Amino acid sequence: MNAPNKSGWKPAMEVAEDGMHNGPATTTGNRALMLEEPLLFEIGHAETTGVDLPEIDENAPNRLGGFERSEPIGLVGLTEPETVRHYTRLSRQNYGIDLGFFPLGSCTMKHNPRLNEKLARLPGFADIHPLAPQQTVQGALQVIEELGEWLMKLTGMPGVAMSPKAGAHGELCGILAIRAAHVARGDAREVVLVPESAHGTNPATAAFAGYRVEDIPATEEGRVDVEKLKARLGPDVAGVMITNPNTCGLFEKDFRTIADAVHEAGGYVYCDGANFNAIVGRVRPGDLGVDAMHINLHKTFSTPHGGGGPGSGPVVFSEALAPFAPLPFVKKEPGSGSGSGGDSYYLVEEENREERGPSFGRMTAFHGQMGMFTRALTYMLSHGADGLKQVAEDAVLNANYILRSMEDILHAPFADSGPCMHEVLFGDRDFEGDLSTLDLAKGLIDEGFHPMTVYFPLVVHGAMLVEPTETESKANLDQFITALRSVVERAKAGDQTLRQAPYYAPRRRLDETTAARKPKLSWTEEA
Amino acid sequence: MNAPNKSGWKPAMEVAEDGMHNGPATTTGNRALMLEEPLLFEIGHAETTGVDLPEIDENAPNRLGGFERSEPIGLVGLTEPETVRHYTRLSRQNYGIDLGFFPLGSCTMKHNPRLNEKLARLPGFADIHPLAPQQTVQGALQVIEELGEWLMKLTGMPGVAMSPKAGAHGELCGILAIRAAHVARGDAREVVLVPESAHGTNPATAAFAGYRVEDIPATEEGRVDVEKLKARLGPDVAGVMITNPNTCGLFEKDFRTIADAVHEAGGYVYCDGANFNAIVGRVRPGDLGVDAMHINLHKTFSTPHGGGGPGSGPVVFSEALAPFAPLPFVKKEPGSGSGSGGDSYYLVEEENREERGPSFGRMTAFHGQMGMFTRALTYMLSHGADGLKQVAEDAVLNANYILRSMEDILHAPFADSGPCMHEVLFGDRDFEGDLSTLDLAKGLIDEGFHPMTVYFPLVVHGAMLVEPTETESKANLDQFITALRSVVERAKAGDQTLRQAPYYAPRRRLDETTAARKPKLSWTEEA
Amino acid sequence: MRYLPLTDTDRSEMLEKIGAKSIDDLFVDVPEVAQLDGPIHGLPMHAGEMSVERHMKARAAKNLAAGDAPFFLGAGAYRHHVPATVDTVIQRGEFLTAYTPYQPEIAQGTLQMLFEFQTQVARLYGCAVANASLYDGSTACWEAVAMATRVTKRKRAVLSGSLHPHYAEVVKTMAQFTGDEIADAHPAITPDVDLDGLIARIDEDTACVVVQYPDILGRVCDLSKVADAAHEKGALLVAVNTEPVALGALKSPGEMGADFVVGEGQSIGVGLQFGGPYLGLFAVRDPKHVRQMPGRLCGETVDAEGRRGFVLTLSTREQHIRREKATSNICTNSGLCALAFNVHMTLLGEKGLRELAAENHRLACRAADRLAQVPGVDVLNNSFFNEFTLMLGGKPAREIVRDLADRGVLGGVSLGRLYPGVEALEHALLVAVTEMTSEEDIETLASELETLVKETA
Amino acid sequence: MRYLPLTDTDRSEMLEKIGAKSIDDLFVDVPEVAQLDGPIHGLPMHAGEMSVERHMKARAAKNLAAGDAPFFLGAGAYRHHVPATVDTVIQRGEFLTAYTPYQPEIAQGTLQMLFEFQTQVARLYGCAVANASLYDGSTACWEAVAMATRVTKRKRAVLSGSLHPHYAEVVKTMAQFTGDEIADAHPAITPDVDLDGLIARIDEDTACVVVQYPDILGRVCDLSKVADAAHEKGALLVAVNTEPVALGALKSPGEMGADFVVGEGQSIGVGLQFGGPYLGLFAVRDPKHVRQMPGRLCGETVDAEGRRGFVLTLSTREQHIRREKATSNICTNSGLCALAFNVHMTLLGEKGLRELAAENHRLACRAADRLAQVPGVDVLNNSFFNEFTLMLGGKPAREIVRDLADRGVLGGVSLGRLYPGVEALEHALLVAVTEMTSEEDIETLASELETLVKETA
Ligand SMILES: Cc1ncc(COP(=O)(O)O)c(C=O)c1O
Ligand SMILES: Cc1ncc(COP(=O)(O)O)c(C=O)c1O
Repeated sequence: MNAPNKSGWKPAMEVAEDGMHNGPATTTGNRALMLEEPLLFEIGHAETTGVDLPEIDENAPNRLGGFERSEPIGLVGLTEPETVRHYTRLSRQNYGIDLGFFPLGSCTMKHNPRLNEKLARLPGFADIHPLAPQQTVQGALQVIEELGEWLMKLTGMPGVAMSPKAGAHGELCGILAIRAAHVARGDAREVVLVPESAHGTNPATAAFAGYRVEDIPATEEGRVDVEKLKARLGPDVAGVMITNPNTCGLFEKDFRTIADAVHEAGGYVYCDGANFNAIVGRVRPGDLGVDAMHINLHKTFSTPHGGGGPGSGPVVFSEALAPFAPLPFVKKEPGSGSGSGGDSYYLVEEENREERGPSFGRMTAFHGQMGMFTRALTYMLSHGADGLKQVAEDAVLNANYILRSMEDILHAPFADSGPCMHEVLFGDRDFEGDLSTLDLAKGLIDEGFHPMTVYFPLVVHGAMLVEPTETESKANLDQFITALRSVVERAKAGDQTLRQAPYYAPRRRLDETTAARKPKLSWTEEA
Repeated sequence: MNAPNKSGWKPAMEVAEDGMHNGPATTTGNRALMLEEPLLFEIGHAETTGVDLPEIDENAPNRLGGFERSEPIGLVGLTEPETVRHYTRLSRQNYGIDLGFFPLGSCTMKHNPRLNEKLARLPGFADIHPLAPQQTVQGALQVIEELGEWLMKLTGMPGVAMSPKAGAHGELCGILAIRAAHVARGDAREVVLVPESAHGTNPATAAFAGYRVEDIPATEEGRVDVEKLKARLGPDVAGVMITNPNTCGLFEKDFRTIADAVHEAGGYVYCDGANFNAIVGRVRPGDLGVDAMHINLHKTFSTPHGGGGPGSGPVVFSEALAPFAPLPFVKKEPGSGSGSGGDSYYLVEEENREERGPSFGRMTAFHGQMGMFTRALTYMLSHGADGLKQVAEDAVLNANYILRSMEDILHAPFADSGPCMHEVLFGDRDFEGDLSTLDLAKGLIDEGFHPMTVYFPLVVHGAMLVEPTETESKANLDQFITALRSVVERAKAGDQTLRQAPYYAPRRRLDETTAARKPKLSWTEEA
Repeated sequence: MRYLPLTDTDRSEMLEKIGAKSIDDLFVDVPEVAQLDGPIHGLPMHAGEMSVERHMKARAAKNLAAGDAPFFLGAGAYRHHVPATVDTVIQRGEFLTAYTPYQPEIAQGTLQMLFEFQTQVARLYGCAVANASLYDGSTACWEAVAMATRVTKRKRAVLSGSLHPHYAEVVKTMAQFTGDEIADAHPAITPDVDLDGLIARIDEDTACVVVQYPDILGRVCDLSKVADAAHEKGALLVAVNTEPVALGALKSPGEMGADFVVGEGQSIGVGLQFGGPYLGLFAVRDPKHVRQMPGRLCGETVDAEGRRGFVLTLSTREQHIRREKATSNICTNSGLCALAFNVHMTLLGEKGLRELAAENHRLACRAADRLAQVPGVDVLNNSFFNEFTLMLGGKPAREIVRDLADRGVLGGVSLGRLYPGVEALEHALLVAVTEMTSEEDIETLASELETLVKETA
Repeated sequence: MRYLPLTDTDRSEMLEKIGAKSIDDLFVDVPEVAQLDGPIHGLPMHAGEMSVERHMKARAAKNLAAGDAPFFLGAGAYRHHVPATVDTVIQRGEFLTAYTPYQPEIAQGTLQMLFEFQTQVARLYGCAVANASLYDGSTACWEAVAMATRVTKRKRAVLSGSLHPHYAEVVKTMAQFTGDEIADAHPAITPDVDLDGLIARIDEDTACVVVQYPDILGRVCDLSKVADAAHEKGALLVAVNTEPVALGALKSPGEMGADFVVGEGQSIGVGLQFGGPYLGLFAVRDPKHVRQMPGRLCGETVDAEGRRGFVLTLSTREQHIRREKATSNICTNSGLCALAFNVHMTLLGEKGLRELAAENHRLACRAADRLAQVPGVDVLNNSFFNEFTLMLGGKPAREIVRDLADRGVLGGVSLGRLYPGVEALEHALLVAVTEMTSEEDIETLASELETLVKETA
């Protein structure tokens, strides 16, 4: 491992005699470029606005049916200069991928290419109406169709539903298709099996679709216990929901075996594809017996997370489930073949019932996350089949590099289960006293890193799930490893300053208990 | 004056017993969101790139005349993720208007509207070639012509040159026109008179154009000494360069008298229009006897400063000087009058000599700063004649508010010279011991403000020139006044911690002496 | 490759550290059957920016952008002017590339924005609390129905006939699986909403009534009547709004007694985007319902130094804590769209939103008057905000819309497309008018309609 | 008004604090003659975003954007693909809305960027030190001539005949006023640059020789010959480059002995923009000349804690310190364009720039071969990088360019436009080809040229 600074770069902080870094208080609470910002409602006014619109003609007649507003709404406005400053300051209180390493396991915080942002904003994509006559949106329908083709080829599966709005919505789509398929053959079932290590959306989704959820136990090495799973299969089991690679960062070696057993028992196999980025371009889930899998375009295909969304969760289907896919979907009408003007595209919606087949219906008002489709397709075209394979390989390489650079001092419960995939799981077993994963996470914040995912999955004590992604340089990884090792050492030595971390963030630790006990969820003028 | 925080907002910093704010050292040198970043050359590689271009075919024949490169250039590349992070981190070490109050006197750091940025990027403006056949760029020529019309109407002057690239280039344009006019009447002169308080570009420009520069003395009250100026006029004096409003923030009451005297003596009057923002829409320099004046579009008309440029410095001319304006310029050919298709536009360049008249020639390769023209015209259209007047009034109001809120504790040498215009000048006369303007400036940095212009103009000891602009809210001004008062009090009390400020910026005070003594102006690999 | 920082030297150094001979060693756990022998067939190889840009631009060029034609489409998605500042803000890397704010100390930007957003939505809707967004209006509508069944422990939802048909479809899709009973209907082609008919359908088993305001035909109705009727039967009123700008001119649903107010926020800041991403808004009038709400909530608290700060809170409602007992399975929501809404609404403010609403209504009235003059065209509505229903003579409206498009006019949404096969609705055309609509646009639509209706009458 | 935060209440509170009755009290120093009685006449009143956008878009729509036509213009401004990242970075408010970094503690972003930029330019040019930018290539050229006269204390500058004529005009404009003597000429229409003729014009009074590389006709010449000849007479060689991409394939001017290397940087990151803002590059081979350089310089230093940092340095050369004795009057430069250059060059790196240059040259060779096949069209150049000169039969090239434009082809720059009235150059057309040029573009130009030349031959 190289030292992260082999050059003239000298970032080290000078430290006072007490080991602390000092500065005087300011009247504003600001610290140079770290600026405090009040709430909008504390600086805005009802009569202030950042737009110039015609004044209201109070005498104009209206046709509002007698329901015109009489009370103020309670909004306030800012002029444009104040608005830009308000949000610029707020933004500077955030960490993002653009700032630094963001190894949030399961979340795939990879670089968001700027070309994707640019192309998604072309008026031909951004400024078209979902119900525009289809002859005026052929290019948009073509993008949906092309992206669907890519997803089917990359997964080796014959069907795709494009409308789900995010991963959890995709899960719902897959589970509803399973349910519809069972219902169609007159064999409604009640139970869906889900591993303990699964993401919370899996059991929540199954329950929302009306299923009873039962746990699948795991083996010592962090994988599904195949024998126990097989033993549980039966006529009441509609299917399984398995994440592969799983949330411990391991490939489920026996996935094919499991799938065969589930199929044999009349069930279907749902694969949570949130971790598809570990294998994209190298392994096709269709070859493993999957019946339905959602793909988070906002993870594997790098559409930005945007501080919580939006995402996009298309679902690929096996032959068995494809007919039940939700409305609407795009179909291609091959053209006369005479050049580019050839093909045309149309939507299968409620109106063309014949083509709809046994579709279970509509999941959302329109056709899905077009803004994410354009970004994801741009990303795929940029990488190509070769680049996507390299994406998976580099992601896995980076995670293993971290695993092997840390395992000597940080508890890595599955270090002996073989290579990890795109993420690696650690635990806080060896920390001193009451120091825990939380303290380590906050210590990393001071070091300039976003912490890893903590306390998930639930199968390891003080879980720390580190997902570096492929868009990190070795120098970044090395710097992270150095910093992480130093914080781990502090945690193992019982360094109590860690309990107070972070010191340098816009806020010190926040009181979450009070927040939940006396929820204040909306601003009100102080008395 | 309201307290800046009347609300629930609680930004105050908690302070340790020694009055200092503390935190432990980090291994990375980072402090949470304040991230260190190495130089490009320390993290890039010659073989790394952030673009995907075809590989070079080494065997392809070339027609480079035998001068193909044999040595490496010495560049390094970064992939896109590294690039975005590199520059995002660097950007976060900068202060900008978007972050907070930036009262840099004479520089007019007003809000840069985002509509201007958007429209300047329309391909019809951004993606056209300066030598494109003129029938294909009629809209661009129209914008130049329209903007010129606005400038002439706003200044009340009959001629305009659009090509100057910034203020200093505009000054040169004006001075060259003066010289050309004198030469044309066979009366070349040698001296240009410039007040001591002038911006450095004024004397530098006059000298560059071959003139000898002589100082104009100022009165006690901070204005040009009219009598002394009149006394100096004579057949060797080509003209005067006067800034109005001047750099002490005062309106030159006697400008008209001066102009008349200069004209009488056969000279011309150049007005440095950098401070036009104080009077735009309210006062027309043409009414004051100006012969030439540059207008910084990057000040008055809010095109962004961009960390040092680009700017744009069109020059308006009186009848006397207009014929000498530089090439190229745009002319309008009124159309048949039948609707929009009517007017057409063309460039007067070297080729149409007849129309060129006594123009003194070309100052730059092409037609000026088109990218700034689109922004400035957008700005003017947004404000309109009424809005621009309000701009001037609010700018002047804000400056006077600061003057009257500070004069009780901070030396304001011209407080009795009448109202100030858009900026207000203070001095460090009353600071304790060796504390000076520099220390106050650095103390303001910790408070989250960009300092004012310091040590300019040269006429006041430890000058502090504060220009708030019209795009600040009263709440911002109040917060600034509170903070400034507190720092002034510290300076007057001799608070030695100010000597060490800033504490919280990305860097503590930098050693400028060593930088100049042993200049290191380019990166080299350390031995 | 431009997005992959590892060099080949890095890769071999790292493999060595790991103790692997080649990258294949790290994929040993993939069974033989699923091992591929190279890049997947049938897909292109990597490409530079220029060529990808050409590919995508060719597709964009095949679409008729709303800005390039007289444009009158609505029906749940509206074209409004979005100030340039909105896009500048949402492109700040610190907002764009952040995750859900699970580490609040370095996510105060997102959190404070969400708190402001929640406050704006709650006030606009006349409610106590709004959440931090859902996917879109239609899924918000379904979440509201689901929540109503949880709160009332009843299983029957009564949908107004003039609820957006796609919203109704989404609710019905879910109900197929959850066993809830959905009573719905088609809209009646009447100048006013038939409230009595709706009220008559509420019974003691009804969990909620779902009413759109303004409704799919653009009509405005007296929600308080429905609220009273519902409450009388122990049912809840779910009000659905697909055009938030309308609430700058109309009484809020909360004010009129709706219990849950949900809707689409796309009009403010988000844009058309062919239907997504959009912004699901969800609010409750009574704070007692907060703990049954779906989705994330941001709340105020203090840090260890006593300074105000914000956190995600009440997460025991959510899937990542509560798993199969969660109030919803939603995880990723519409965060960045919420930011766009928040920024746009901040620019508008009370004054701007009211002016915007007035301008929309003014132009819509103008358009309605002008179109009513076209022979063979009638305006159905007694009341409307910025969208109304035309009854057209001649061919079915669906075909007229296509003919208009051939003439370069995006003339509206036909009810034939929304309610395929319902003959009574075949000749109805929904026309939306916003501040973006010019007088010329209205004139063009009027004259083109005149030609088309005459031709086929 | 949307950009003005003061409310009327604020205004009256502030006037009160100031002790003024009305705003007019603050303008008392303006003499009567210049007091206006209201907003200036003949100008429109304020307008909202939408209407301003319509106004400006109408103008933009009247221009034929380079991306919408086969495009072959060069002559000092080249169309290259700018990666999307560049614009994202330069739109960061902290870069866009910063001032010249006079407070280095809170301007390290701009300063470090400038240090990197200076290093990139110096290396590209084969020089020791580059400055932080000037306005554009033409003013950089003039500054180099001015600096050469300062350094050598001689007053005569010899301009190569094939220096960009607009650059030569700028130098001559200034010389009118400074009394410097400028020797210039027109380009000779020959396959190679006439170096002997140029060298013959250098004498003992010559301060500098100015040579463009590649020259205005696209030809590449042996700068080292000129350097030797100039140095022998005690003169300096100023090399001018208008296409930095060329230096990815060609030896650098510094390597070939140029003393000052100046040029236009627009090709990297900046775009066409109808001629501005552009990016003047300025570098010196020998560090001893640093203190005579115009413009800002960024240098490395340390802060009070010993950490590396950057500052503007050697400012005693500059107008704000040295006033009439400054090395130039420049203040505002092209900072943001320097950032765009810096970012684009960082994305390219050594590998990318060389590939980009190779691709430009490959396509230019292809185009030259294809166009040479057109009857009545000859390629003049023996050597070129991405731009070459065609000799056309038929009408003057100036007219052919206009005819091509009427047919939707932006076919090149005629020498007739650049050298009006010089008959020998009337039939010459400059054609530039970059990585943006497609094979179809070349084919279109060839066939349109064929038609036009034939028609008028
Ligand atoms: C393993 C796993 N499954 C499902 C999801 C849910 O995806 P989404 O957040 O897009 O709904 C996530 C994302 O957090 C995940 O990590
Ligand atoms: C008073 C004054 N004059 C002239 C200038 C020079 O303008 P520019 O920097 O655009 O060359 C400035 C700007 O700094 C100035 O403040």
